[in-house]
Amino acid sequence: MNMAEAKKPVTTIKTPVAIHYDYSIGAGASTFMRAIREGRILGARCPDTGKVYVPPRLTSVETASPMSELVELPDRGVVYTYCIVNIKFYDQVLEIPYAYAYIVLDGADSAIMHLIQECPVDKIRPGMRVKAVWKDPAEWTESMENIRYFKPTGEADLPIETIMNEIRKKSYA
Amino acid sequence: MREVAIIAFGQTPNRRRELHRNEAEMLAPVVAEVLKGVGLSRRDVDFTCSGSSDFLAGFSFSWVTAIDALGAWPPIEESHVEGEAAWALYEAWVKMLCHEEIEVALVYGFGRQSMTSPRDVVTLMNDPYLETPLWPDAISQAALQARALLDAGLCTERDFADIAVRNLRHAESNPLAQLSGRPDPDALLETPTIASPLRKHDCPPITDGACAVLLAAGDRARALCKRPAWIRGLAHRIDVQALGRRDLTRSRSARLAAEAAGAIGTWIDIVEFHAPFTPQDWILQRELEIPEGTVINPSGGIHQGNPMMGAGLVRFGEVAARIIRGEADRGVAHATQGPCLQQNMVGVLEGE
Amino acid sequence: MELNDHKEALRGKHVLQYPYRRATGPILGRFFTDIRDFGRFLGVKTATGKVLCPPVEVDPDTLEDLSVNNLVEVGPAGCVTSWTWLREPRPGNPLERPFAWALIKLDGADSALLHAVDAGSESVMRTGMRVVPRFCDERSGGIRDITCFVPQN
Amino acid sequence: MANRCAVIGIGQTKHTDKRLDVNHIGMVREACNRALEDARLSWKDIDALVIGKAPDTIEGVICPELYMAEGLGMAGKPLFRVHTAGSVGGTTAIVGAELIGAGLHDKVLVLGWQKQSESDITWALSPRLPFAPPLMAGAGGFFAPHFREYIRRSGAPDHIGIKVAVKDRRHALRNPYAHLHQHTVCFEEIRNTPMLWDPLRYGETCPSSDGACAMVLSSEKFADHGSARPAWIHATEMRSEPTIMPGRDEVNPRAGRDCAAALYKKVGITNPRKEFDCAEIYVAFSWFEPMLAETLGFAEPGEGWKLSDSGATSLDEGGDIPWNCSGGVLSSNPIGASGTLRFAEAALQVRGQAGERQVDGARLALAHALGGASQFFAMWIVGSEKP
Repeated sequence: MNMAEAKKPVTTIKTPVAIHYDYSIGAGASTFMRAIREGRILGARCPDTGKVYVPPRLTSVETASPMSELVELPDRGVVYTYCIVNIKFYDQVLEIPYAYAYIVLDGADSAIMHLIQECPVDKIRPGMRVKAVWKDPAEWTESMENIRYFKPTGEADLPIETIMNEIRKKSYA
Repeated sequence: MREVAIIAFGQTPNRRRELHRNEAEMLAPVVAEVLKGVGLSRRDVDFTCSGSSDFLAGFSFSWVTAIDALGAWPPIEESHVEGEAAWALYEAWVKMLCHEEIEVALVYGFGRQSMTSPRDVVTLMNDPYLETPLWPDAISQAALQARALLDAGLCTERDFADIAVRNLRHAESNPLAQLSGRPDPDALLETPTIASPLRKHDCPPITDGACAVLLAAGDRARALCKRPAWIRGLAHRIDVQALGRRDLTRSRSARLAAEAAGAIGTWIDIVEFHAPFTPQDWILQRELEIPEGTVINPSGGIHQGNPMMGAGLVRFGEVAARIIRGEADRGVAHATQGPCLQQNMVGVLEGE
Repeated sequence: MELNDHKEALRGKHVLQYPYRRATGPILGRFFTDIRDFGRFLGVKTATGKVLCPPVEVDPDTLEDLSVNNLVEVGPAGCVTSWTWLREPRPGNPLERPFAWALIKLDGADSALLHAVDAGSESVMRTGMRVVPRFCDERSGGIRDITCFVPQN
Repeated sequence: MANRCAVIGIGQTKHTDKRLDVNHIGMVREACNRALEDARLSWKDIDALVIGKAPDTIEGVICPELYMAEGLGMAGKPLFRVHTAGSVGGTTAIVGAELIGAGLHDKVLVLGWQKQSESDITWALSPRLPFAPPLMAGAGGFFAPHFREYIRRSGAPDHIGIKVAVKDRRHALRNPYAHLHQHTVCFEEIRNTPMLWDPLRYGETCPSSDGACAMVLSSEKFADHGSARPAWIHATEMRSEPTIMPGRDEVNPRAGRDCAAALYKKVGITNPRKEFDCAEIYVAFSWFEPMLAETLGFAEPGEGWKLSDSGATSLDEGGDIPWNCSGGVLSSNPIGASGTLRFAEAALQVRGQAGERQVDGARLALAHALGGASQFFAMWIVGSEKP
């Protein structure tokens, strides 16, 4: 009893939770991932606004209309905005500092998010032209990680403000 | 009090597993269908409200993906309840009572339980200190309630089987039902128990699905719908959760909600119970004093399909749809959440 | 090219997992401490004289806060007020062989707690039966310090 | 609103990183007991409870209000749970006000809470899903690109974010309930904190808090006859917009502009900077202050940073439109309660009960809560006089 009395009173308890899922992504995301497996990037066009969404979606975010027209997009685009990460998080595998950006692919209206590398982080800027650097095709799976990162193309910057304004002009009134 | 009615209802077919679409993709055509049915567009909706559970969906903010699928532009007035979507209906109803400018409201719920084991996931609704660490599953908890009924001599396992048989028989006329049929109750009682005295037929199926209901107020409802299902009363109440603190043969909160909604001592054609387990159906009949001759669960209840977090809203939709079609004049809809009928909502719907 | 849902969506294994650590508060803390250190159960005495075990923090009649001063000893034996036989235990359950879930009213308490009863066979189980707790050898504080209950004698 | 509604009681916990002395019920009752005491009511007087909380993954309990129902005095009564992301604490107050506005109840308790210490907030908010690569590293990482775009667009100098952080942390020193009490806080101190998500420094981010905030709302009848001084709710409004709309303006979201416009119209506000005496705005990261100043009409587009820079939003600098006198989300962030705190602090101001953080003679105040990807907005206006 002496041993027991020496113990500290209970003030907290550990209650682990583990819920397992056989998770399935949707039809739009699956279409995108299956194409990525083949090294292709797909978007879908909204019939009401003409905007091209990447990844494709079954319905338009703005109008809820079904979107059935798929569009193949190039693996290059322009940086809209970005963030430089200097902190490691719980399951983070990337070496810091790293930068990720909102990238508007040529012909697309929505931005995808991906890493920017082969460029010092302080040289990244809105309007910068970038292109994808792919893994070896033998390693391709249904994952955006088939693209290792985007890197600068070296082309002249684009006017990002104009590009974004053109996209916004298409928005459903 | 302002008059508010359900004017349209839609749902996906109840399926054991939806293999092609995610929650938002399942929901979008249902919403499109209910709007089209009354000649409205997305923009005619003044308020949107939904119910869902992040732990069932497998990620946080799961309802946000639905907003992205429903055409929320220009920005919409919108809210969300964590849990059963019938409570989203309640929020929308309150909103319409409060704000004259809100004439049309959209309410929806959805869930894909097939991705996980729902009877174990809902264990997370229990006391996280005393109960969840033991991981009691939902069927076992319902079985403790069933045993209390048997011990009290109030009903028999045969009564439970008869409730299951009634639900499956009614489901034969429900084209969206996942389960239906005419099993022999004696044969059902020969099957093994899962958690005694409960057997498979006493439990709801695992279902993927989505549903949507449209509400409209006053003359707007009359203009959009020949025979709106007017909400004459709507109320919800909750009980203490711990099973060891409750008289499990009763559901006090169901009774109190029914009284507050004006559902007791009134004639009705139909009632739809959100009773996941057959003994709960029996308890609700008693608490709501359902008169002889009332058709209970004309849709088959949730034993034909249980799109969790939307299944209670479906009950309101099923009663309303029958009133709108002229098949019923006055009905009661019930929704629940929490173990063993802990929290209950009761609504009285009526046609003119 | 057309976007449709004709193909099955992609699937992957996913787990939501976290070792939540939570504060017990004074009343449950004492409840767990006494189970861990003394194999002793505490209930809480309310304003109307009812003894609730497991203890609660709020008096259900007055709605006022209760304190550790309201704790009284109950049990450790008790009787089953309702039960179910689980043929196939679920992951995380107290026992891996078929067992009964039971609501157990410990001697001196007016409410029941939920736990497992290791009865060996469903035929042993009946409402009103007497049970006693079986504690774990290594107790760390928490409801799982009780392995289960077993039939008395 | 059909019937008038007032805030007649306010209570909150001392927000902190880990409340290890209380469990869920113990923590939220601390706030509720204070609100009831303020309203001179007891638990039994309450007709209904509206409870708000951000994702259930944070505490690992699905709808914890179910198991807490009796501890919250709600056995046999209506208990209602709201979850609209970060804006939830505001939505909760609005739903509570509507229960009264609709004439359903006379005395409603509204409660926002969170116990973030029970898990890892980054995990809980965005657990990794199959097929989704890791990129963002936390909420700060999510919003940092928006701040960068704001800076590019407006030409705001780097020191604005630091200045806002210093201002709110200094305000927090006046608020005994605030989580962060950084007595030495100054420009250099914030500037020297690590640049976690460039352009966002550690010192410019909200803390992770355990805490709760409760309000007693009542109908006109009870507000008039009660002895507590009411804050009258003049108007409420909510707006949501999609997350992933191409060209969505994350810097100046239309949902926010529409929400403010609709809200102001109800009360006849045409110049918010002039007509409000103070505002409690959901500024979880420093750069949200200048951005939201533009969204909510306190400054012209591109000029929000000048408002912050001028000291107009600072109590210490004698600003004409103090924002977040309580210290704001930058000083306390129990997520589910953060919106409720904004709504409650605005009410405290017009009741003249804000203590050292009181704005002299405050009669009309704005409160705002923000959720998701700057896409969910909940707002109310409270005043010392009846609407």
